[in-house]
Amino acid sequence: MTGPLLELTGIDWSREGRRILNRVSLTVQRGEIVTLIGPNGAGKSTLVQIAVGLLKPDAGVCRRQPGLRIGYVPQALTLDPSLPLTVGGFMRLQARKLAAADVGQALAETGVGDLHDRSVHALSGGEWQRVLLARALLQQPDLLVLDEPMQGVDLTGQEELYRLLAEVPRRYRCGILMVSHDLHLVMASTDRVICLNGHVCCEGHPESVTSHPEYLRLFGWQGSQGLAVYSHHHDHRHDVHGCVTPSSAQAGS
Amino acid sequence: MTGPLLELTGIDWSREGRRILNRVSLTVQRGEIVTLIGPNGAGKSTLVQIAVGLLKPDAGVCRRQPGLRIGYVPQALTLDPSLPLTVGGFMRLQARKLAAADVGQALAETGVGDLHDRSVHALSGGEWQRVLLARALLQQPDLLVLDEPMQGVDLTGQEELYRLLAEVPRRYRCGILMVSHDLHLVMASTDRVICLNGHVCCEGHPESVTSHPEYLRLFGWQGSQGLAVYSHHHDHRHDVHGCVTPSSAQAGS
Amino acid sequence: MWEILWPAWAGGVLAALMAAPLGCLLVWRRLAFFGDSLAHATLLGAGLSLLFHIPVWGGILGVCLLLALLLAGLLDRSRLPSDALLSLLSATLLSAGLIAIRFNPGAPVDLQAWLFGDLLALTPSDLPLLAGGAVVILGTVFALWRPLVLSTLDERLAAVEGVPVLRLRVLLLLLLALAVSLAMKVAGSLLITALLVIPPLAVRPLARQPTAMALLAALAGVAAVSGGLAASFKWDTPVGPSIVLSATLLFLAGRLLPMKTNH
Amino acid sequence: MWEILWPAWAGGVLAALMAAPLGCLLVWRRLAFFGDSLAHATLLGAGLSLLFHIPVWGGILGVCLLLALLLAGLLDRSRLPSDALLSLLSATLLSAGLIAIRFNPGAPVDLQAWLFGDLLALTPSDLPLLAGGAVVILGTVFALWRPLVLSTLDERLAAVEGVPVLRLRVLLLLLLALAVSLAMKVAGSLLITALLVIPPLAVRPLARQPTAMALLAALAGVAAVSGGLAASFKWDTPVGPSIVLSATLLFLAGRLLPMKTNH
Amino acid sequence: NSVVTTIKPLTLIARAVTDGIEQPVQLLPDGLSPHDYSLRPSDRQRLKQAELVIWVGPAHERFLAGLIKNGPGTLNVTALPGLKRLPRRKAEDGSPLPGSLDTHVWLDPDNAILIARAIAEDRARRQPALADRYRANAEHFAQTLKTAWQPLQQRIAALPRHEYVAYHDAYQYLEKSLNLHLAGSLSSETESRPGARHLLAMKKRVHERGITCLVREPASGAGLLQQVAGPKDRIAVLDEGLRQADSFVGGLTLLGQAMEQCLGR
Ligand SMILES: Nc1ncnc2c1ncn2[C@@H]1O[C@H](COP(=O)(O)OP(=O)(O)OP(=O)(O)O)[C@@H](O)[C@H]1O
Ligand SMILES: Nc1ncnc2c1ncn2[C@@H]1O[C@H](COP(=O)(O)OP(=O)(O)OP(=O)(O)O)[C@@H](O)[C@H]1O
Ligand SMILES: [Mg+2]
Ligand SMILES: [Mg+2]
Ligand SMILES: [Zn+2]
Repeated sequence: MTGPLLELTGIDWSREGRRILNRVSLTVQRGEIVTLIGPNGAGKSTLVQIAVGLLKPDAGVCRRQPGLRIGYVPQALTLDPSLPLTVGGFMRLQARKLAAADVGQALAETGVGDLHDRSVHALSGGEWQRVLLARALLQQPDLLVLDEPMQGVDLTGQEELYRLLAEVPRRYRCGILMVSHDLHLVMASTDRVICLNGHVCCEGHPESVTSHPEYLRLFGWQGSQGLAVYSHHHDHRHDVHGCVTPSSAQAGS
Repeated sequence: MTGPLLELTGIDWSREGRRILNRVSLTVQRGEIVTLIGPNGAGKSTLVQIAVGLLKPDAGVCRRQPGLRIGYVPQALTLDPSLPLTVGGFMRLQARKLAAADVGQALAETGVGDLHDRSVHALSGGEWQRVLLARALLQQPDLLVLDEPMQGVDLTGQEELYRLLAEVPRRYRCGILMVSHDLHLVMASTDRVICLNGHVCCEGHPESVTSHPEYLRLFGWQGSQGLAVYSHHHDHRHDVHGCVTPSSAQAGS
Repeated sequence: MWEILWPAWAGGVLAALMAAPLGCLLVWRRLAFFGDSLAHATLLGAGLSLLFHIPVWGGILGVCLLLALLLAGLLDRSRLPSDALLSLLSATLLSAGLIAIRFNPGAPVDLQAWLFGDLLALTPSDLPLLAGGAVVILGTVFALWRPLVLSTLDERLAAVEGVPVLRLRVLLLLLLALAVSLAMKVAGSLLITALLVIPPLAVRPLARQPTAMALLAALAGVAAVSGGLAASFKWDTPVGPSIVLSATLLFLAGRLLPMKTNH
Repeated sequence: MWEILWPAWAGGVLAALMAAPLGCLLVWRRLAFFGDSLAHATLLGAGLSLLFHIPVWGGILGVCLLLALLLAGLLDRSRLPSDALLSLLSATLLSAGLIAIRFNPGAPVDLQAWLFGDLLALTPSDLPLLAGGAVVILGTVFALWRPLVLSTLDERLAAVEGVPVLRLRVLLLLLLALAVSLAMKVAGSLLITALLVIPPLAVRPLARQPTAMALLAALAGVAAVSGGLAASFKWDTPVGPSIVLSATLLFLAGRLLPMKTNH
Repeated sequence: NSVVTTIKPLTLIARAVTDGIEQPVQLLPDGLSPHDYSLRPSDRQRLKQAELVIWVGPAHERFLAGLIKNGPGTLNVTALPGLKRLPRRKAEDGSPLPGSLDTHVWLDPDNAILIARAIAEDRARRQPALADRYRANAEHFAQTLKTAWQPLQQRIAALPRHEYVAYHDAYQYLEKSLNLHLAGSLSSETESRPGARHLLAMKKRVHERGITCLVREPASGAGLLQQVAGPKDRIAVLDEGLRQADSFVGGLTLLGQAMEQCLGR
């Protein structure tokens, strides 16, 4: 229980003559959320795959706590359609024996409680991503490793799911290593941010800032001078699956 | 040249007893960008697949202008690793004969100009998405159909690419039908927004709003009361691939 | 009459039961031609057994296990398609067998016997061996069903979650080699390949879960064996091919029934 | 010596050239056992030709085309794995053939197509037919290479971009059926299958482009034919198996050379 | 290396004819079917250089059909004038299949002698100096075969029962020469396997007619014959390809003796 769950030290990884990771070090403690950010091709997914043991580093040490149970959501996962599988079946496809109630609750928490009996091959992109996340949570792992877990999830869902993730380390006494591009949503729930770009270029506790001016400064980093924003005067509310509850009958905009 | 590029009227589509699309109608004109938004499982990808002819509607009419050339970026595309392919080769894998300069330019425009000779199987998620977009643009189609084209693209990239997309209809005299969850970025570049949730629940021209208060109202739609924002006091700038230009040597946060 | 038919039926049923869960895993992993390749490799086994003066079945079992291990290794290393690797191994082992036989002439090797082995030749005394094999194979598959399915679904995901994917892959291929060489003797490679592949394909549209697919495949396999034997008796057609065709009819029936619900 | 060797070499080279681009498409589409299945189907062709009083080669060609069309249809409809569907068709057609000759016992048919036709039995007069076939096949493949590769990459993407994927799939399978039945006569079913599958696998690690892979596969195929013939002369081993083994050696060499650069 | 044969029985006959002069070379290794066969360069060379290629004919060795043209230098055994040729028979009722040919012609001693003489004549024409020795060898072969065969024929004629059942119907030349009667076969030569109904019918027939002799080839049929046989019936293994034999006469008489023992007291 003492010591970090995961400790990467001085990781190097090269392919085809290009150094993709350059002396990257990283630790994840129990109870904390560490988020990897960085531009496309920065080596985030590579680093994550080294962390979970799918790739071997060229140099450096990857130490996982002995007996560490990992829950993993890869950046992409395609299934062969010849294998029939329902969402519920997929959730149960793991070492631990599960109560039906747990499965239902995990699905409900990621907003896909009504998909239990649907085939995994017929899910929409966002639904599948939510199911993957639910399954990883259900395993009650010591370490959750999430590679862009919110890809294709709608905005409402992203916000709900980030809020859920923020509770997870305390609830299950686990650590989370996450990759994400959703800076504005990530920062609220993250304990430590590591900005990767081949090497670790900056790392630290995000300041807790709640009001919008700070948020704009983040956008300012991306040079979003010409950014125009759409105002959606919404006249109804959606829940994730389905019913629209119009407050005024006509379509507004 | 007259008439809409694409006209869907009263489209119904059901599977396993559930009605997934319910009398959806939609038109895309030359020169305009139509964006489909809506929660996960709303039927956006299904509608898009009907629009490009990959699925047959149960009822309703799908009319495409005769001889319409379509450039398509599906929501997910996995390649079999037994087929060797470089990015450049993938770009050229289309009906039209292409000049090398065009290929290079299209890649540069989506920020992946240096990937021309890399294998498509070794790309990162965001790099692959940018390549897909570049290829669709390179085809100079009459109609661009993009299903969540920015999935996994970093924030800087998203903004640049949305700005690029905004120019495309005028540049190539084409129409764009796009699915996206990035409301805040989409709205700036979109001519018409269709909010789908099984049926079309609202549709209209987005108001052009440039300043942040409007943006917050959009977030308000998602009930983002507790949303905290992280301030990233950045001490350096990144370009998409690589070099960090530090303005002060130390990692800031 | 019944004294000839019942051992054949019992043997066929045992083979079908053994084949059902293994066949599902085979189809999901795109190794449908594994049985076919094993049949090709038997020639080398027969040749080697002559060279080393061991019983023929020993040589054949040895080469079958060799094929399983080679395939497990190749699948791990190269990311080449499994069917192409299987085809490569199959051609290579058969060629090696043919060359071995040329340096080693004298023994009549009947490739056709392996291809068309005969269910009707089964006697009650053959059944215990088959039944024992079925119990071992089904028991192992049952005990490891979840990790087997998970690592079939995605080997990388399974590996991260602590499933010993490489060992499972080797085990699965060894079980398959055992099942096929056991069944090949009584049923012939054509029939056992068909029993492995066709029932899972036939029931795929009806199944929503892996376990359901394996159970339905077992049912379909038993139905195909029964139907084929009946047809063979009614129209006096060869037993093996009749069973294969009755399995194919089941496949076609499964295609025609549920018209719209894919997945 | 040379007058024996050169027609065999020329025939082998023609088969290898014809096989290279088709073989790449085959491997990419996971249809590696197509040649094998076709060989199984020839029995039915022979049986049917007797029934309908047409020449044997007509029946065989007919069944080969039938297999191609059935496979094209099944691949379109069901989303079942291609290798499993191939295995189903192969077992079914072989069984149908076995039953057909049961009702037709006068037929002087071979139960199994030849594994190795005989390259050494080739005479210069056989070459024009082979060469003609090679020209037709290579010409068609060359003309349609890009759409063929694109629809191999992803049929849905290709379809949206206006590529007639279904027609291309049928065409590819028909070309394959033509090439295999042409080459099967001179080279045997095992050799042509090996020439289709092994060279592409061998050169995969060296290739970065589809076209390069096809060209390298052609080179590897020619090298395998030449090496196999040379080995056959040196050690007096059977020609067909020697070519297969020399192709496998190329595959192993390709595995050992580039250790780290996957993809 | 001037005489090349394809399969063992022809090699044995040719060996008798060329005894003391030359050594015939056999192309197909024992035990390999023409399907699994692939020519070696030395085979090809031998075929090319051979003064005489002796083969059963295109019905049996189709792989040679394209390679050797009928004409001087080849001896197509099944095309020899005067040879006893029998059509294949249906497995169900033993009726002949029109237009077909059972290629196991060497199992008839008269045919074997005819083949030996044809080989001798062909060799004599090419090697006039040795013509007498070839002819003498052939006559000696004919004589020893007849001497070995006649007592066998008589012994078998004296047996009470002459009915046998075969797995493959491959022994009809032997059967005719020994005056036996085939009560039925499980499958004809080109069929792979019998149907269930036929198998049961055969079992019934064996039981009803009290047949005690069942015959099969070395490689196949053991299990199915066992099903048909009664507990006390004999199953004889008769290698129609004479693969273990050292001489033709020895090999053929061995087959005859095996048949005699099988038919039993
Ligand atoms: N096997 C490989 N061979 C060669 N290059 C590779 C290989 N795997 C990854 N790369 C390259 O390494 C870089 C890092 O890839 P990685 O997938 O880790 O990026 P990432 O940070 O996850 O990006 P994204 O945000 O787009 O997901 C990319 O430029 C990619 O092209
Ligand atoms: N073949 C099918 N059979 C049954 N249900 C299906 C099928 N295809 C899609 N669905 C269901 O239809 C609904 C709409 O799917 P679709 O992929 O169009 O959603 P989407 O709007 O694109 O969602 P996302 O934002 O997550 O991509 C989903 O609930 C999905 O599960
Ligand atoms: Mg990544
Ligand atoms: Mg979608
Ligand atoms: Zn930074």
